[in-house]
Amino acid sequence: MSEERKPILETRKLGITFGGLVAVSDFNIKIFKGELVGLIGPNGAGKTTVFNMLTGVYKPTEGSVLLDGHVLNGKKTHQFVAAGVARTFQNIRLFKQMTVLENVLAAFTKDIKYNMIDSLFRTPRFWKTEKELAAKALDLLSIFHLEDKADYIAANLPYGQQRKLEIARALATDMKLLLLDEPAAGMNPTETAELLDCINAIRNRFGIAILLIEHDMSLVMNICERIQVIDYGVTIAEGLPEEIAKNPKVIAAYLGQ
Amino acid sequence: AAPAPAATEATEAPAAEATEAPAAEEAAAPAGDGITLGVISPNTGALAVYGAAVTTAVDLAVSEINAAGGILGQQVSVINTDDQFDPAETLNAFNSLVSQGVGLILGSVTSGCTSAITGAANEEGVVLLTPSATADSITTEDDYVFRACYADGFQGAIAAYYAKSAGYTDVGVVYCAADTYSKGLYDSFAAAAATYGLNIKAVESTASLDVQDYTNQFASMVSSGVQFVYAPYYYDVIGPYIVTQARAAGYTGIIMGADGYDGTPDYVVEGADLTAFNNVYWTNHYDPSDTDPAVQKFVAAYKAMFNSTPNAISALAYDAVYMYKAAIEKAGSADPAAVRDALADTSAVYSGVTGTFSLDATGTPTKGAAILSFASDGTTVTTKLVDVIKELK
Amino acid sequence: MLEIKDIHVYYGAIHAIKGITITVNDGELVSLVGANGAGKTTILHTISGLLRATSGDILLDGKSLQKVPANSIINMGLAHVPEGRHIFSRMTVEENLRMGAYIINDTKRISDNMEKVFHHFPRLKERCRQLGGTLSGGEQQMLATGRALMTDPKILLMDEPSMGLSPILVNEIFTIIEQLHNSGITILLVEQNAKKALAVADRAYVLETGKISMSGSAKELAEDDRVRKAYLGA
Amino acid sequence: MSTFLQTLFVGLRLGSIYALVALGYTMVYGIIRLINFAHGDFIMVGGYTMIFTIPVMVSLGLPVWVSVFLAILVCALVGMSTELIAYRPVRKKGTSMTALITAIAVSLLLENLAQAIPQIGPNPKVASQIFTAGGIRIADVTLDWTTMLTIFISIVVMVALYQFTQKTKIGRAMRCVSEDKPASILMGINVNRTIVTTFAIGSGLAAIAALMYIAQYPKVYTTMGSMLGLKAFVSAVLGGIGIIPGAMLGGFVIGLVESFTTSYVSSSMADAFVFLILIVVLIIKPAGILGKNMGEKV
Amino acid sequence: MIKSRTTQGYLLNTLVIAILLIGFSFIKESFGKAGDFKLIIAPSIWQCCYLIILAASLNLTLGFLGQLSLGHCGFMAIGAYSAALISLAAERGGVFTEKSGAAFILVLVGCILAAGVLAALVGLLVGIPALRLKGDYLAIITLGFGMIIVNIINNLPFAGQEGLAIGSASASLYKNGLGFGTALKVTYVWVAIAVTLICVAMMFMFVRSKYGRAIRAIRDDEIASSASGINTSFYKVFTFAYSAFFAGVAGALYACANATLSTASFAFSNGGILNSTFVVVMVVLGGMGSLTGSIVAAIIMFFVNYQIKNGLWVKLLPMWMQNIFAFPMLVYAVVLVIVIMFRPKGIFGTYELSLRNFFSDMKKQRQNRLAQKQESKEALNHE
Ligand SMILES: Nc1ncnc2c1ncn2[C@@H]1O[C@H](COP(=O)(O)OP(=O)(O)OP(=O)(O)O)[C@@H](O)[C@H]1O
Ligand SMILES: Nc1ncnc2c1ncn2[C@@H]1O[C@H](COP(=O)(O)OP(=O)(O)OP(=O)(O)O)[C@@H](O)[C@H]1O
Ligand SMILES: [Mg+2]
Ligand SMILES: [Mg+2]
Repeated sequence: MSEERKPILETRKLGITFGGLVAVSDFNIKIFKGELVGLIGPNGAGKTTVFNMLTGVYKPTEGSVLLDGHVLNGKKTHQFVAAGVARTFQNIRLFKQMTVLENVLAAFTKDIKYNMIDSLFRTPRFWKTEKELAAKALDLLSIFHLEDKADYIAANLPYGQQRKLEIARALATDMKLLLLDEPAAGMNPTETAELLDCINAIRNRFGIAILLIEHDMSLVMNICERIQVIDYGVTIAEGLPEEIAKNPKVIAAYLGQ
Repeated sequence: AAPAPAATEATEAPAAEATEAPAAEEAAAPAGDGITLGVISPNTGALAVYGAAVTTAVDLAVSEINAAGGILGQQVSVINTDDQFDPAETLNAFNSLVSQGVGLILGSVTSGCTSAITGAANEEGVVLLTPSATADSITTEDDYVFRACYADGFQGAIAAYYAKSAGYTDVGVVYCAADTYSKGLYDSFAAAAATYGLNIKAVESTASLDVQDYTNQFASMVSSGVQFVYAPYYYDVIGPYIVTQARAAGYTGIIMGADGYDGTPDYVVEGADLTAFNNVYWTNHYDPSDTDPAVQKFVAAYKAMFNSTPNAISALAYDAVYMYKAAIEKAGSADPAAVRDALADTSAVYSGVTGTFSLDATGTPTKGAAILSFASDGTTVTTKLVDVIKELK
Repeated sequence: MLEIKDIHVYYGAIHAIKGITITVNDGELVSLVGANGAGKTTILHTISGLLRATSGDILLDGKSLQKVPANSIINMGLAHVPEGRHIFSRMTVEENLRMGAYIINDTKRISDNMEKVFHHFPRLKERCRQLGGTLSGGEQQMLATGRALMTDPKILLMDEPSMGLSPILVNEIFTIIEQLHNSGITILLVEQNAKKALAVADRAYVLETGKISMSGSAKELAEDDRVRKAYLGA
Repeated sequence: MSTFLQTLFVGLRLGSIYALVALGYTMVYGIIRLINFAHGDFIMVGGYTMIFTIPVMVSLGLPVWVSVFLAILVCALVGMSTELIAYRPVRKKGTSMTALITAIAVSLLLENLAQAIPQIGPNPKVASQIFTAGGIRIADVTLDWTTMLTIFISIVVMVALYQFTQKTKIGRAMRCVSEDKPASILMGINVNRTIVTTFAIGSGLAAIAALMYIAQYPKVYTTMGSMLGLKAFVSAVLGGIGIIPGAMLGGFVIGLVESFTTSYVSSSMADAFVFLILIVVLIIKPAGILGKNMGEKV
Repeated sequence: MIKSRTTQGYLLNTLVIAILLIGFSFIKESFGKAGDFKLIIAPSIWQCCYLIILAASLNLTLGFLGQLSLGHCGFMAIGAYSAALISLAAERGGVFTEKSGAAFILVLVGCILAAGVLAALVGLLVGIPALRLKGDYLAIITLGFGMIIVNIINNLPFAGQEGLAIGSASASLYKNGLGFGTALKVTYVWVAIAVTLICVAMMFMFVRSKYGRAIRAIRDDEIASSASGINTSFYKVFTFAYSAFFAGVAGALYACANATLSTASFAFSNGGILNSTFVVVMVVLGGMGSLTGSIVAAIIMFFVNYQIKNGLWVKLLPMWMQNIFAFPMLVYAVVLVIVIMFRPKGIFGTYELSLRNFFSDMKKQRQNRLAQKQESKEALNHE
């Protein structure tokens, strides 16, 4: 029981300044297993910056990030990933010149046990690992109906599929917490609805926690269990979607009438 | 380690001869209607100047010889190859010449490139006569290698000898650490300085030949109080850079160099105060203003053909061709082995533009060096002969 | 005012636009709706000369744009607010606006136009000295639009102006689009937010993988079932 | 003390020249993000132009430095044609690396073409005295007029370039092109013409640098641009490439480091020290001394 | 399925290599004594071998990791000098007296390995700044390292210009060290070929494993790759060291093939084609990210260089062309510009030759060419 009560992600008084600019301050959040939490706020409020701190891309100037109770401060990005955080980017960042399959395979790197000797001599261990991973990668791709595009160069995929591939790649890191930064940006409502199904499917299948940044309220309000709103780096509201939608502060700063 | 190389040589030599016999015959076969001389020199790249000096002089000598009926009645032809001032390319050029059946090679110009092919020349039984590779070790190891110039050991020693006889005890050195020539001369100067009891008080160097500013180096000479600085560089550094900068840095003493200074008067800055060039001494293989008729004839012929004054490398290359001529005539054939034997004869006397000399047991000439100095009235720089040193005491 | 006649555009071997004909009349606000990768951006790029059609023609006020160098098209009264804003991030807001008026030499006219832009976007006036790169997403979008207005264009091409903006800013941007439209500027608008786009537009075209699949008045299309299903998420 | 002064002056002398050359590098790099390897060779072109035109100036009774104007013309032409013939076609099709290789090829071409021209050939040429010798003597050490003039000119050029890029229309167009080519086109900027202009100015600067270089170090040879260009490029990077004042600062730093290591550390290891300092500085400040480390906005 | 197809590939590769070797030894037997093989072909093989290893190894950092390194020959210099010095020391220590027999082969192998390892250690050092710097800044650092290495070697009392310990590098290397004469180059040509095959295989195995995938990911997007759990620092430094290892091995082969060492040969640029600049040229010419391309480009560069300077056919050309050919660098420069104009992504792009897929690849190539033609038409239109 106590397991359940322990949050997967917890931040304590997280904050960062760039030069003089306080981008985020006193950011506290707790996310539990299987939860889907929304992070919203005006442009430049510091949402992406929070993601960057949660993945070690930026070093917070104060506060701490705890994953499963372990403090991750000062760790490098790949160590965050090893600890179980994965993310997508606001501006899609794929390995553009690699194939779709390789994009996913590259994300397995940290879990591959074979070493230099194995790869030089192509030991059975090498073949076994490679074969298993290829199957695993194809399986992940199939969630997003990308399996028949496995040999495409990533840069040649249409935008929407690139977004999906990015999520598939994030899933390959075998994470406990998935951070999605505006996955629906540039999609029309119908495509957004499809994405919504996808996210739900992932949640059901992997049982992970998801933190989502999105400006598309149709998505956020539909899918998130809780929402946290920040403005100028400060949390101005948190609660259930219905509460947030009615919160005057949020309406004034973000939602409009 | 002396026995070891001997052993290798012993095992290699028969093998080399065995495989080379047919190649030598091939070379001899077309020799009936001519003698082919291979030339290896840096025709492009950083030292292309020397390549030009060699190829022009060889051109001149060969056309003279051919006009006079050739060697042993056969016309001489030349195959020029480019070593790009790179050891690996030198070897390629060498191999290409040998595969074309050339058995007599003149080259290369620099010690570094020449040393890349001395061993191969021996192994292939091809005569290698370098006009200007002065590093001491060039001729010591291989039987088929000879040269037309004296070695650095001698040239550096002459400078030290001169410093001593001019009454200096404290001396300084400025040299280029990245250049074989400069470094080699510094080493031999330093070695000789020890024997002559000179005290090298200051040593400064430059990291490459592309360095333009020598002020700090000479300022350091000034502060160490020396009045004699050995600066083994080339004419194109001495002329535009070193001498004027040294004087501007307040150094008034003697600057001494070696054959690299040859040609400096053409590389001084017009309009600058050229009195700086007084008190600059250098050693050379020959003096173009020498009144010796052989020298004057060569200088005149070269000028007529190429419209410029030949430098020492040209003179040496010119002499090298005539050394080949003498050796072939003595051997009675252009067969490499016979020519080698003729060149190895220490009693043969060659008289050329760079003096009258014979080769020592290693294949290096024992000849005197001219000590020259620059003289300037402030607007032009001329060269004058100070002394000719035949032998070191 | 703007006539696109049966153009075909390729990216290498990819046939991105397969024969499209679009007309935008004087003073009209026409909207282009389509899924990701349908070719909307490609069409706008082709109009402003960043890409060239392999066949077909584009006429602006009856004059063909096909042979006009890309950088001269702006002289004919056409301005383009590109997808992704493309502001000059190391220049200040003011410099960005000045660059918008690059083709104008008359300083009086430049300052008049700048006043006009500041009138539409008071926020930009406040941020005059700030570097473009440090603006928030919404401000950048305003800057990109303002910059395009610096030449008093007759026709404005806008590519996904609401992308990545917070709901409040989306509303703001659409209000501005309506204002511009009301002030008499002809607008060709590309939007993912089809609902809002159709709400402000006079007419609209629906684009599917490089072809026009439907066209008509914005109102009709907004009520069309197929459109609702495919683009309005209903 | 006098050693220190002497060393300082030598450092300034070298530095002022590196600075002038570095300005040209930075100018071109700032616009098209290309290390124009051929820039050093433009200096060679300028040098030879002056070598050949100085006698003409003398015979016309003009001061010798007047030939720099011809050199500027020639260099600008060479720079522009390099851009038109070699860089532009590649820039369209290839990656930044292919552009770099083209730059290397152009550099090779210029050096070897010069060597192949009989009037130039492999022999170095020596220029005649360009400015009067002498200078200010401080504590027995002379700071020559030429050095002072070079420092002065490099400052003037730097300020002029900076103002040019900030204040003039074409200068602003250059900055736009460097930031975002498609957006510049939409602004009505003729990108190609802007780049050609940049090359013309950058290469013209090479001629000025050549003048000051040969006034100080009067030897002209076909490969003179390679080491000089390299050091100047290093200067530009050290100062923060693309940043005009940075190029100048970097030039002086490199010159001073070179001079001081020669005097106080090791004359034969001066190059190693120059690069060592460079490495240390860049590790501490990855975008160069004046460069702002924007870091990638993720 | 993957496995059987790959086994197929290995069998095929081995078969083809075996056939080539048999054919080669046949050629060697029939021409071996007649001079040309000994004087031209064998030395050429040696030179091609070290150029191939050099270019392919730089491709690891430049093409696969995406980091421009302008000081690659510095590593080669380290390899060459350490191999030479170790061999001289071994000879002086009496480990071998003549260049044959097991003891010598052992020393030879030892020298090659040591050369690689030492270069790799320095590569490790160079890799560290690569963690903080990118693009042109990193290029400058690597260039600086190359310069420093050469500058230091120049000033080492035992390895400087005048060479190794006693006397000049020349004589001692040839007589007592690794330097192979013409006859020995033939005898040991198998060493060059075997070392090259092993090195190339090692590089192929590297790029076609998680390592290769990781570094290509880093090349494409460093932030995304660390966010995918790739330890970017480790892979970058490792690749630098791994690549330097092979450059060191190439240096050892260079020391074998030449009687003398001079630091000018390993500089940033010089009169020839062996310098840090030209290695970059080979990699880009062959195609960044294609080891096959680097190999082919290295061979082409060598061949063109050799033919222009030493080819007998040059003598048959009209005089004006011969005059141009007297300036080989001029010719390469022109060739280079032309090749890049027509194949801006290099001769091979990122294509790797695979014997197994050769025919299907050919078909694909043809299609690509068609597509490209269309593209270039397109590009013209954009003008
Ligand atoms: N590397 C950086 N250097 C300086 N300032 C930065 C950096 N990264 C972010 N900022 C600033 O921090 C603030 C927050 O930016 P952030 O990208 O987190 O906003 P956001 O909430 O994701 O906005 P949007 O919804 O537009 O994506 C902005 O003012 C931004 O300019
Ligand atoms: N530079 C390019 N090279 C190759 N193909 C491209 C390129 N740009 C776009 N495409 C392809 O052309 C088609 C149309 O792209 P375009 O960007 O015009 O779509 P869009 O309708 O604007 O989509 P979005 O909503 O994502 O902006 C897509 O299939 C895309 O993959
Ligand atoms: Mg964001
Ligand atoms: Mg678009």
